[in-house]
Amino acid sequence: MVYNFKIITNNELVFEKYGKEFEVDYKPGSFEELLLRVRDEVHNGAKLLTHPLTGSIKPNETPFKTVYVKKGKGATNIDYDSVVMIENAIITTRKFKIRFPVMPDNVRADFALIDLSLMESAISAVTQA
Amino acid sequence: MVKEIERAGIPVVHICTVTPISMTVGANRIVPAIAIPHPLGNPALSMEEEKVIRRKIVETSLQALETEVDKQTIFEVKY
Amino acid sequence: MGKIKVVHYVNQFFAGIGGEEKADQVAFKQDGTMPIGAQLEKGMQAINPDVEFVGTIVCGDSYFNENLEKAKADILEMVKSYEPDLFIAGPAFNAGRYGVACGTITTEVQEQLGIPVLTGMYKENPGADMYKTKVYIVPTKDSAAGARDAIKKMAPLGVKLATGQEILASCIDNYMPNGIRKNFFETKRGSERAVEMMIKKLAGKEFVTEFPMPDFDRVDPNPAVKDMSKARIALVTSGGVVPKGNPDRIESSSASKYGEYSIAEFDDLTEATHETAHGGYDPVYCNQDSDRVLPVDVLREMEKAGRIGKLHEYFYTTTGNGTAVLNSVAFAKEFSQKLVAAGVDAVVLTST
Amino acid sequence: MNLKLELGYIKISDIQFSNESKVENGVLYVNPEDIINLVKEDENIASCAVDIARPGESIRITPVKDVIEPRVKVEGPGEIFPGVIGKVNRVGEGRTHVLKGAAVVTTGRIVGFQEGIIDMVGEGAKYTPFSQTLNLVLTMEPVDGLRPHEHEKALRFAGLKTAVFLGELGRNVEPDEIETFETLNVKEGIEKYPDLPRVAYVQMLQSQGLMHDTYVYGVDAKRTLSTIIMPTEIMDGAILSGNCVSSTDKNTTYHHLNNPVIHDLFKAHGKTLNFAGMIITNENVYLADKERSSDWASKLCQYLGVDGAIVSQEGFGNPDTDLIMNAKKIETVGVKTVIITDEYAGRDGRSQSLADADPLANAVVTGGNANMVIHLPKLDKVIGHINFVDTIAGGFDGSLHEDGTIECEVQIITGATNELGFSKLSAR
Repeated sequence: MVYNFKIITNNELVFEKYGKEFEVDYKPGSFEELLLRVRDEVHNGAKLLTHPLTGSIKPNETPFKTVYVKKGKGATNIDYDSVVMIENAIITTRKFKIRFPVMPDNVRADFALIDLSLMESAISAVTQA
Repeated sequence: MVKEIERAGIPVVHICTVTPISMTVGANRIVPAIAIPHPLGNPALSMEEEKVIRRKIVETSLQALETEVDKQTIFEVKY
Repeated sequence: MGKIKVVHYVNQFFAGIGGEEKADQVAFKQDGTMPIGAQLEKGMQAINPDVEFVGTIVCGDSYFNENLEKAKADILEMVKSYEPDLFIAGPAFNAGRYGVACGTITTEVQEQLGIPVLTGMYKENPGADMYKTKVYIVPTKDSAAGARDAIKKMAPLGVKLATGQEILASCIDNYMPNGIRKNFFETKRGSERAVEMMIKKLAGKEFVTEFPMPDFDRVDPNPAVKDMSKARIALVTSGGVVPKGNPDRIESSSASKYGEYSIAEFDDLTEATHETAHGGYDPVYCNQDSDRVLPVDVLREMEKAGRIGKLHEYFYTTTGNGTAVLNSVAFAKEFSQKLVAAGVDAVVLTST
Repeated sequence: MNLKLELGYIKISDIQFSNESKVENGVLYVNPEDIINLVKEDENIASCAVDIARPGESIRITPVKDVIEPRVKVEGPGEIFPGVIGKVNRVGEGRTHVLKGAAVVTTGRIVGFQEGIIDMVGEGAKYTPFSQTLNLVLTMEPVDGLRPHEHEKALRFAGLKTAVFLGELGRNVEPDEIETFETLNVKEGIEKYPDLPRVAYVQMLQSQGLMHDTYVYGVDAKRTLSTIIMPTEIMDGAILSGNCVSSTDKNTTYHHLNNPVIHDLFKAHGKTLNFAGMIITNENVYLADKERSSDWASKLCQYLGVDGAIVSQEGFGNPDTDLIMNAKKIETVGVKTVIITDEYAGRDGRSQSLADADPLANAVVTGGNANMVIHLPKLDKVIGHINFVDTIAGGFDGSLHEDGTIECEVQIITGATNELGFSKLSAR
């Protein structure tokens, strides 16, 4: 089935789980780099489907973030709320000092799992839209 | 930013893609742009055609600066 | 602990020289205090007897605003001569030019001499919005009738500043909220305060929100440009156009700084000369031709054709698009002064 | 229908280990074996240690998963924590006994990183309500191979079962004090207080997924539409926490049971306002859910015809959007709002506090800046997970100095900037 949304993530678990079924734009990188990728999509007309700051774990704590966006129809029609939301999310992310520059693998794995589970809770809603 | 320039006593026209943002940040003279990555141009067109559009947007912006306004006003560009 | 030396700045009116007709009074210094200064001194001595107002600087409001650089330099010297522990200006109540002078000179003394400073004025005074995020400003009533109230609030904060004590939240140490959030313990828990605030709001009574939303207030539009063919037009952008290589490393979103670059010798921005600080594939269009964000090519042609008087030599650039973009407010305040000083008549602001 | 609930407070002055679990003359005696056997009925839990932490003792508890207050229903239908521990049944009427001053604290390091510190003494004690309670602390280790979901569930149930067990000890004890709460139906309310302003409480429940969930009568809040609930049902545990992150502004089950907005609205009820009712709404990940839930909450405010609504949120970042949506939409239907939040204004207090804003949200109560830096003293005893203590010890961002003191942000203290307005910390 072809869906009208795509998943932007820096979380390999999300790519492994959803990569075959949905369009997953996966690239490793920091939390903020991921938000900047989402911003570029929004500037090109994409509409946010999930909030860029999901989860109460802070942007400087978890290295992983996944965002669902509805594919855009080009840069000439922009979704206002998405532009404001992603820019505010970047501002908010910038407030925090990166807390765990060195992170043991087991901690990284747990963060990846939490990010995946946050997104699982939205997958049924997104596929119905 | 636009409010601070206005507050300093300098009339300012805000060429902005997402006009609701412009309204929220308090611009008084607003000219809609084409798109966020290229507000005053359209790469799909030739250089010359782009310049024609850009000149129209800038001309509308100058007219906005030459027009008295008492509240937030959007100056549509006639392409 | 030796004497705590304070220097006090007042305008011609509070020096008893005269009103508007004496507003051109040149700045001078004089040992001892003026009447308002004596009251302030007494108020501070009640808290710390070592306080002594060693000198007063008097300057007319017109002289100050019309000879800004000279007045600032002269007054700095006068302040330095006393080597004070604290510099107080005002209170200015609702006198606009006096308030702006108080804000300007206290900021100057704080930044140039590193001496703690304090002033006071009515919240609607133009000087308040301009300087409340730079120096401590005690909110006063709108006229000199509120002198006692002003002194009651300025004295304790003055002593704290002069003796280097920690300054607490704005509602405890009585200064205008300056955007720096400070924690403290209330006497009542949050839910109780919420119920009290709700009852006041429902009864239409005045209440004080504990967190003011970023200001969404309006600013009145300036009058239109009369003669565009003689006007100096400046370009400003939040689209992040920068010289090739982004020399000042302006960040790709909600930048923490702004750039000031010359376009004097440019008739057209090209792939070789300019780019955008924005990251991602987003910049492809602007990197190819930055005129798509900053219309230098068209405005230069209009300058040559006489449609506009002059395209200002410098443009100002940063990145960011959120509604509550704090940094860019500070940038704009700063570079707007430069635009005013350069005689710019209007600004074209492009944003992505 | 008359929803009257009496809370019988049994004042607990001390907790002591003994060979018989009972409540006598204000002392809660606990036989640790009772607790360990109860907890280990769940085979997923490999080991359980029981400790006591009293206010003023040089003890640090970390990482804190949840805090629960022991309660028991002695009159009226249903049991505490309906749909989870108790059977599904309507609660909120009759009488409930509370072991006031006692709390069950569960520690559990479900994921590699987890905050949540309770210091019983020193600088940290100022920032958590649980430095003032007599805490029975459970330190549990799961069996190997348990996935985080299962580990979180095991710890949640262990804490709730222990609190119910202790509550049971107070069933036949005469309370020291009784407080009565009555929720009138809409018609009775208007008739009884015709000229008092009618105020509703809109509570937003954290509901985003693993480690972020809240349960209403056992139902995961993210699968619900905004709805009406009786304030007295909350006092019997209708809402409980599965939320283990963002310790500073998450609501523990203790916070839910003692929801301060409900208590302070009841205190003003019949005097300065008519506490007309309570609405619960969620904070989901999916943006369309946010629009739907805030539309629904504002529609209920409009339908109840209330004059004002106090809105509280839970968590960081994402919920700011829901909070502003709720405030904006409720104000737009003509109902005046006061919102309760906390702030992340950076260590220097200069950053933008919330991730969203709207001019209509002009009445805000704040629980303070969660980024503020504080210094925790070295304490004699640490109850919790050694490997987690190492991470703190090892200077994960909570940088540990040689003298054993810790420099950290107040956000790692349980309940520091709680967004129900439970504490007195604020900011300006």
